[in-house]
Amino acid sequence: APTTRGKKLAKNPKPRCHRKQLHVNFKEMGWDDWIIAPLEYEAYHCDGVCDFPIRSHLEPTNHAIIQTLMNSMDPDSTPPTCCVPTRLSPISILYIDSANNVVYKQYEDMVVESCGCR
Amino acid sequence: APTTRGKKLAKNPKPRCHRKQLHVNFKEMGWDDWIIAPLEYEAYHCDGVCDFPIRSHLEPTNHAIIQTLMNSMDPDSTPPTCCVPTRLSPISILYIDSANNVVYKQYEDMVVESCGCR
Amino acid sequence: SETQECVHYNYNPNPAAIQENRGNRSGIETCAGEKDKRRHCFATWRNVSGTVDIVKQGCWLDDTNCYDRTECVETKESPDVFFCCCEGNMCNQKLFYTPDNTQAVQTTSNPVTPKP
Repeated sequence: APTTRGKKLAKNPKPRCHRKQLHVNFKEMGWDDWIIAPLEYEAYHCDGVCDFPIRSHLEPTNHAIIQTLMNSMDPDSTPPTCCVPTRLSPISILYIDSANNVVYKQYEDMVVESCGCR
Repeated sequence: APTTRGKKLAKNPKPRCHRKQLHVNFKEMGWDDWIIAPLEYEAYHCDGVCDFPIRSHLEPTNHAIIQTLMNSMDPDSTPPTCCVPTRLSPISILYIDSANNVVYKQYEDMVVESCGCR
Repeated sequence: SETQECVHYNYNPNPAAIQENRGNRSGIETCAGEKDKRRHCFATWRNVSGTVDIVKQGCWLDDTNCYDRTECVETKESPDVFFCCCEGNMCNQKLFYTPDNTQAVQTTSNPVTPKP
């Protein structure tokens, strides 16, 4: 594989931290016995590497910047930071409670809006 | 290795998400040309697995609970959530700016106070 | 079409609530939500021996299951609790029940209008 100053270029480098689809199906999870709606929704999730230097749109904390720098200097001593949700949004859910009442609720932090390195 | 109902018990299972030490040395990083103090500090970092079910002290979001459940049902379709800092604190830094002034500043999010699965 | 307002109805049979004038409440709800998100209206009802009992109506957060539905239609085959969602101001005023297996041509699904 081609090298740049002795550092082998990975043949297909893992993509950088980004948002990916994650379709949640409450019926398949067996939750349709209490959830009326929705029975499925798009939740997304975060995946990909947090390599040095972390791009600004990944909104690294100061700690993440330092940890990433230390990982790049000595990968064995310090693990890389991790690609996780940095902004989430709620969804509406209608469900039946234990007293058989129909309840409407907004569940917070159910959909990933953006990912970052932390 | 001993098994529990067909599921092989890992010989030394990776520890669950927790806070670990991470000693930062600004001198080794070559930052002592602008940082006066401190030249080193304890930043900690987060490491370990986020397996199902996520313990409450790891403060999972609703999204993290669902992603972890889906990962436990089908590891190939959904990655696990990641152990990252959930609470950080600042440190004081004295440094010399480009105009050679001595500047005092509190840098936010420099020390990991707690870790969680996100 | 954008949804800013929905019919709001909340069936609350609790005697104490009725006493404190918090029984069934109906009106118009202005839908809140993040700016780059779509908003919808919803309704849910039960069919009690042929009589339709509306349970709740109101605003519903961004949900792909509700996209581009100008009418509020329940398509599931005799669910315990009926549910529909739609897009457009007050689109949850008229409710329809059109189980999937009925011919699409059945356009005469009777609107289910809430009891006064």
